[in-house]
Amino acid sequence: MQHKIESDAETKIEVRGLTKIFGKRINRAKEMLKNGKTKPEILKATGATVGVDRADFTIKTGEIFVIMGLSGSGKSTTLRMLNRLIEPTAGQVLIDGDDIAKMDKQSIRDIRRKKLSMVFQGFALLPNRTVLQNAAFGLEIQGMEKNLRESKADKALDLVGLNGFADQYPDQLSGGMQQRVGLARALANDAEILLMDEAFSALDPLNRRDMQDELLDLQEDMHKTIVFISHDLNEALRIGDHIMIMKDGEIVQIGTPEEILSQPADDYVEKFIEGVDRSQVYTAANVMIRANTVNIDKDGPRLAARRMRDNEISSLYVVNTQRKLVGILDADDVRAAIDAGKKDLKDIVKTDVPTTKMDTPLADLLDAVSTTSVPYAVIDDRDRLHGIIIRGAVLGALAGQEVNVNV
Amino acid sequence: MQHKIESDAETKIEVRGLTKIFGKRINRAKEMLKNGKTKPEILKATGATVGVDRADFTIKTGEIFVIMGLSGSGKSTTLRMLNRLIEPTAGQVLIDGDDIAKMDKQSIRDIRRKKLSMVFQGFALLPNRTVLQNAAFGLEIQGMEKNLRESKADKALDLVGLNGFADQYPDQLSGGMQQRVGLARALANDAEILLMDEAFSALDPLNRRDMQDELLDLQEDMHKTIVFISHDLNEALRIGDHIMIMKDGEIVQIGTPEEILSQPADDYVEKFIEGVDRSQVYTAANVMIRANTVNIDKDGPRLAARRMRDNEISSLYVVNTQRKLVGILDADDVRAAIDAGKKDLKDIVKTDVPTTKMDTPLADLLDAVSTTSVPYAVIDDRDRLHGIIIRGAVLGALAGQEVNVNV
Amino acid sequence: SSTQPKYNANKPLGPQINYTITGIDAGAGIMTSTDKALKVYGLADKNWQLQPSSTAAMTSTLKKAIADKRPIVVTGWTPHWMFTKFPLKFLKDPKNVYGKTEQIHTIVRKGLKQDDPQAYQVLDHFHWTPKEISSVMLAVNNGQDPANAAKDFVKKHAKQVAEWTKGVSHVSGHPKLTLTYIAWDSEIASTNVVATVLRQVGYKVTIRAMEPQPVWASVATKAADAQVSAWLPKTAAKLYADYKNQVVDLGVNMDGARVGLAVPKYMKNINSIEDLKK
Amino acid sequence: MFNLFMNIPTLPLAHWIDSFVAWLTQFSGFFGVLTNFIGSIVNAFQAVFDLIPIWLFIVLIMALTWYLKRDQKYRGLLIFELLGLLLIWNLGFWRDMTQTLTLVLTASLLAIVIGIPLGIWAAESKTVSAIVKPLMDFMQTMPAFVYLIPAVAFFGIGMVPGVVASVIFAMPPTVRMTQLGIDQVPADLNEAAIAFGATSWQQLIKVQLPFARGTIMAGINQSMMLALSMVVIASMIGAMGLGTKVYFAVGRNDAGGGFVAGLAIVILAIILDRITQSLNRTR
Amino acid sequence: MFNLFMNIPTLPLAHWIDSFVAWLTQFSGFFGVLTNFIGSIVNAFQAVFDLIPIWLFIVLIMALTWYLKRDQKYRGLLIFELLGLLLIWNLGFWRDMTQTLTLVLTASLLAIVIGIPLGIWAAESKTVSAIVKPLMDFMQTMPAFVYLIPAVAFFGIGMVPGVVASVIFAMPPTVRMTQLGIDQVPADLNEAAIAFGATSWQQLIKVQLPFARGTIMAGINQSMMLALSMVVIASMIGAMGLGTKVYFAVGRNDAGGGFVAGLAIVILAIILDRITQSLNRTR
Ligand SMILES: Nc1ncnc2c1ncn2[C@@H]1O[C@H](COP(=O)(O)OP(=O)(O)OP(=O)(O)O)[C@@H](O)[C@H]1O
Ligand SMILES: Nc1ncnc2c1ncn2[C@@H]1O[C@H](COP(=O)(O)OP(=O)(O)OP(=O)(O)O)[C@@H](O)[C@H]1O
Ligand SMILES: [Mg+2]
Ligand SMILES: [Mg+2]
Repeated sequence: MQHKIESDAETKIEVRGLTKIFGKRINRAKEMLKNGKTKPEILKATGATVGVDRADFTIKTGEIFVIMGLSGSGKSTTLRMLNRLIEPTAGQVLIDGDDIAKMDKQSIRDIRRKKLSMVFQGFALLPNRTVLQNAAFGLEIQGMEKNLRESKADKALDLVGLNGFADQYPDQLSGGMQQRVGLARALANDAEILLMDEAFSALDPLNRRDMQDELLDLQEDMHKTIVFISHDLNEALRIGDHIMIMKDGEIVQIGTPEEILSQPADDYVEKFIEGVDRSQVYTAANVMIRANTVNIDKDGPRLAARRMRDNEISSLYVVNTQRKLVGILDADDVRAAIDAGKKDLKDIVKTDVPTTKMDTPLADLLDAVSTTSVPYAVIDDRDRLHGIIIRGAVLGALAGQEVNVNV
Repeated sequence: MQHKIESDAETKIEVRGLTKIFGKRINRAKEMLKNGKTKPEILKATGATVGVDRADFTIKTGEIFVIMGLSGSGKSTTLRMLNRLIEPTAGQVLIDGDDIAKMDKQSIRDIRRKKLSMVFQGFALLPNRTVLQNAAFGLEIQGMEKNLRESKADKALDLVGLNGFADQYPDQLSGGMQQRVGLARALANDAEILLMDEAFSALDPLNRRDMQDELLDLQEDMHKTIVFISHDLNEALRIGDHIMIMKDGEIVQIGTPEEILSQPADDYVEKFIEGVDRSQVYTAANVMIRANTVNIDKDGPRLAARRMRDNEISSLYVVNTQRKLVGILDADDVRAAIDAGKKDLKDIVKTDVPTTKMDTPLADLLDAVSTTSVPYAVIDDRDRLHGIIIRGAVLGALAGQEVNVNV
Repeated sequence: SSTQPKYNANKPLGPQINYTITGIDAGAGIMTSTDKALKVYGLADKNWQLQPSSTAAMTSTLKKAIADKRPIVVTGWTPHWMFTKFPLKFLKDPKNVYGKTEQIHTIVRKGLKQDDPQAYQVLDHFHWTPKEISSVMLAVNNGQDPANAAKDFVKKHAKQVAEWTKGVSHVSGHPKLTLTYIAWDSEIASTNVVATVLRQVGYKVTIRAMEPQPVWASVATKAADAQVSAWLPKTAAKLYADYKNQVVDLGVNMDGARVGLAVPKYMKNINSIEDLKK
Repeated sequence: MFNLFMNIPTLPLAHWIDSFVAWLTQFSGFFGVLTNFIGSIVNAFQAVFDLIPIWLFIVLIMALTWYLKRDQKYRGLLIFELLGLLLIWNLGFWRDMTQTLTLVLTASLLAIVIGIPLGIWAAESKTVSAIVKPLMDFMQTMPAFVYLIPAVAFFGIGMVPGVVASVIFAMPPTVRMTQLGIDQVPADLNEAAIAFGATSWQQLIKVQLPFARGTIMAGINQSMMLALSMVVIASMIGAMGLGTKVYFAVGRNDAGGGFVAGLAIVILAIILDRITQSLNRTR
Repeated sequence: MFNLFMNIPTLPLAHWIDSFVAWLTQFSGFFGVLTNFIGSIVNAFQAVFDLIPIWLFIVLIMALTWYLKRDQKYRGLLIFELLGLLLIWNLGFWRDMTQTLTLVLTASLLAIVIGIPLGIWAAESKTVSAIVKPLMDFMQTMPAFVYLIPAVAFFGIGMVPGVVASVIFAMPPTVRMTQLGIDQVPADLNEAAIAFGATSWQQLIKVQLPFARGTIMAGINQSMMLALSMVVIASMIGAMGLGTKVYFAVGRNDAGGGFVAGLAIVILAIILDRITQSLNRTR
């Protein structure tokens, strides 16, 4: 399968034809892959397991790139090839344009220290170190002086809500706490790229949301690039700039959350996103419909009346020449104005229109929309009217009907 | 905190005053607990960690009982005290009325073999056994003959979607696959009670949904009692008959999913359930509003007209004396019928009313509701009308407004 | 070590060898005697000391010293190959601490006379000379298998052997007999010769080499039937004292053994123990 | 206080021990049974080794090696075994080698049969561990020379006391490593066994021993090596074999001869080592 | 083919070895340096032990024990140490005990200093492992008697060759257990180290050695025990100490006396064992 490779100045990680086959008869397996055999067929024939099959993708600086897929589809393997914890069978990984496979020991070590931090699926904490020492591990490896690294590690522990546990040992902690130690260890490192393998899987909803916010902050403030494996669709949609979906070692689709949701590449992806909570993903812009408007600076009551009749509606939005929202017109008022022979709309415009911004998540709108019978007007930062929100469209979007994309 | 203990014939597990304190100065810690000190205070003063603090709850036969809470709040500890993997510091656990703390070795072993199966948070697979041998472990312990147990284990592996991997070793599997081996091991055992500690945490959405369905089937067909720790609210709400929420070792609330959603015990629970996707939890019954009806067997057009006027509505539902839904009346038709002097509603009833069942999840209704402007009628198995669904109420429910409970 | 200089006849010996006599197993009779000698000759007061080691370590040290023509004083005894292989001489012992000569006795277990009278008789008759034993020792030392060397000896000395077996009739049924011996080359020789003769008489003979203590203990506890390697009165004095009530002493099988302090012949000025003090 | 202590006369420990040994002789019946038991194991091994022709022995060893190492590299080891055993044959040490093998196998067998249960027991009970540890120290460091002489009174001379001494000296690593291996089993695996209702026995057999296998095998391997290291001392009370050859050569100050006999022991050691280690690697 | 083989004359291995040993003598300079090096360690230890008054020695040992075991039960061990050391004193073995201690500490020190790096190296490289394993087999099973005698030519008589022999015999457990311990480090911990950019050295120091600590300590402990088990043999080439006492008593056929001297060795062994084991338990 071919995926577009965007190559521009902002590219942080570029992956080309990355392949990993586990087991013994690797050459034979590679041959079979080329001939289009599937992973189970190859496993049966050679005993070799296809971990990742010729993956191509690009991750930009400062984005959160989420990898999803069935268990065993090659997510961890892909991630671990990014820092060469697993030696690829074939293909390239370029970080900032450098092919890490071609690096000597020293360079790859430097890259691992400064550019790449990792959170492990299985935590991988050192059992004979305290929580604090575990969190400071990456810094210690970098040779940072003890006081400094411990104060940094302490801050990282604060970040993940584990202050007070610094002197305990991993086996005295609950699963989720252990996971957060692993998280703190990665965060303390302050690397440019964070590789996170199901880093939040053992967290409760509250901690999870906090950690997600933390990631978003990191991305925004520090411009970190984050590669994140998750099984939680809502999480992926919430934090991901791009989402990559894998199946049996292959990439099935890469796209923005909206693209994935509204244009799933195939049945697999469609099934995959079935249970998703769309209210967390979609914004007002996604569900708004075109508003019928009149220009207060040019149009008069007669035009307004005709437009209402043509569109079989009883109200009309009023904008000015800059398309700024002015208010709303009532059919009765328009009729009265015409009867009174008025030429201007100004007197009859009602300005108490409920408005919302383009990027307000649907979840935040639900309450308002459910209690207000007037449609909400969707405006941008300069108060220009872009559309309106009606209940049917909201429900439709939540039900998975098509929505506006790239608005 | 006091929670109601329901004691009836159906009780499977009863827990009274269950307490666990980790560490050394346990008596001192117990003292402090009694004096109302908090977990962090006790940790600071004694170095002992309060795992679980006097928990009382009851689990009924055949229910799925979900435990949720912050990481470190004592969920795993509670679960592990149910099969005495952890020796309680104080309190009782009664299984089928027998206090397991008082049992001799032989009896507790029998109970563990026949009544209790467990899925571990950290998988706990035996590294030197194949996947099949791991899955057959529980049965082997019971002394089951090799062929039989392996065929059973094979079936369990099928169930979790791991056929084909029977001869691999755990370290050749991905995280999610390992978790499913642990799941298969527990399922193969065919015990009355399943103790599942974050058993689906490493699963992708598709496998996860399959496994949830599997659990629901088990519960329904085999009447298994399932105690399930989860961090996924949607999962908890989807499969849980009761949900228990813990915090710092204490139980904060126990209730049905609807109760938890609509009547959170405190701010903590409220925050906890903030991000939940209500469309998966709520059913038509939860969001329907009272329908204004007329009885086709008794009432005439005039009554219908007055009722419309009184309630400022333009349509009215028609039922018979058994409250069975017959159809809908239009205001215009009613007016016409009155004008025509008809005494009967039969001719003017429109019978093409969209209907839905009481227990249809909101998620399944969204699509229909968003495209049909007529409200849906909610009927039960005997076609009796219970209410109608309007868009505003749906949106309101999704937004977290109060809904009908126990309908 | 090897960095030490060669023997200098013009200087006092003591400083040259650090006032050390190289000994053998700490518990051996010769060691007890040497300890006594150090006192009797007043050497102990002049810082002389006895370094215990083992027979092998001592001979090894000796070999090395001789190869480098360095001075050395060792505890020596004969018959032993060290006296055939190396140019050694005993130091005179005017105060007779070591005794004039040693004799080698035959020791058998109690009850052997009743159980195996023929064997008892052979053992009782067994007697030879240092010259005879040397021929066997030399053969073994030159690489011949001890059993074969013994057979050769028996063949060549038929007359003497006939004396040992005088009046002894052939036994039937291959009764078992166990001889134990100390793995010194003299004892290897004598034990193999005796074993060969006993085999000719019809016994199924097992011989087992071991340390002196188990040799005595085995005969005392009847785990073995006999041994022909009891150096008395000095060398095995302690063992003899310990076990004499549990064994039967058949008397001397060889005369003319000797123990004492020995030095390489090139140490011309050292001829008596008294000379060490110079 | 210390001055006061200095005035206490030397304890007559040596005397007590002599009396104890004397007292022990009344149990000669028991020791006789033990001697016969060990003797029969020794005889069985030796009979088998005497029966098998040399070429067949070599072929069998190589076949066993191939079978155990079939998924690994084995060519080097096979060549080593072939050349090593042929060398032993060529040097005329074959019978001595089989005698030493008999001694070592018997001692190792006993060390394993006694040591593994003891190690398990020690891993499970703190009290047992508190007793077993100093006992092991005792067994390993009380010089064999000391008990070999009295042992003659109980076990006679020859192979049997050699086996007894070897077992005493060689057993501790098996005991210690078994205990260590079981102690190192991760808590969650033990919990899994318990949660599924395993008896202590099942937990041991199905979880702990398989997991600790590597460590236990290292212990057994050490025990075998120590048993081999005892052959010269065993020869001092009449156990036949390569040890006797060494003992003789050393007595003759024949470094080369001693080394050659020692080399035969080392070849045997390497073959035994490799075979036990490959037992370990098949999972 | 086998008949054909039988016609090959016995290889003159013994002769070759004798020539090799003779050839080695030209390096007497090197051996001299080694002898002086080991000798100075021995002298340093012995000087310290000779300097410390007995009561202070006992107090220091007990204080060390208390410090290492402060979070565990230690009373039993303290009492044992007190009584055991007083007994040794009472029996008149104090100086011998410190000499033996010197021998064992020097040998263990060298075994650790050489053995741990070797074990690490073997764990990291298959080639090294393939060489080290048979070498360890060689060192453990080539009878000390064989190389002790030629060793006299290089190291003289006394403590130094005793130390050399002890190191050779005692080192293998440290090497083997170090290798085993490092092999047993879970893959994910190694991966964590690599992922954070650890050098091989850091990975070793910060992850592998700490994790393998228990197993390595078991190896060191075994090495110490084996060094102690060598003291009698060491005394055969003139190393003084309790071994000499045993050797002397055995020579005099004094079972009781031998046992008493042996007991002093055992007491030392138990104290050393406990102290090294408690080094292990503090995390
Ligand atoms: N073996 C132990 N020793 C000491 N403290 C422990 C131990 N096990 C658990 N604890 C403590 O008990 C508390 C509850 O732990 P528990 O494992 O039950 O949490 P949990 O609710 O399962 O959390 P998670 O969701 O992260 O798995 C935590 O504070 C933890 O630190
Ligand atoms: N060390 C290994 N040896 C053999 N096969 C392996 C190994 N590691 C992974 N695999 C195989 O590679 C495939 C991909 O594994 P990977 O761990 O990348 O999956 P994943 O997508 O991360 O799954 P999960 O969501 O369950 O963690 C699986 O089929 C797995 O069996
Ligand atoms: Mg994974
Ligand atoms: Mg938990």
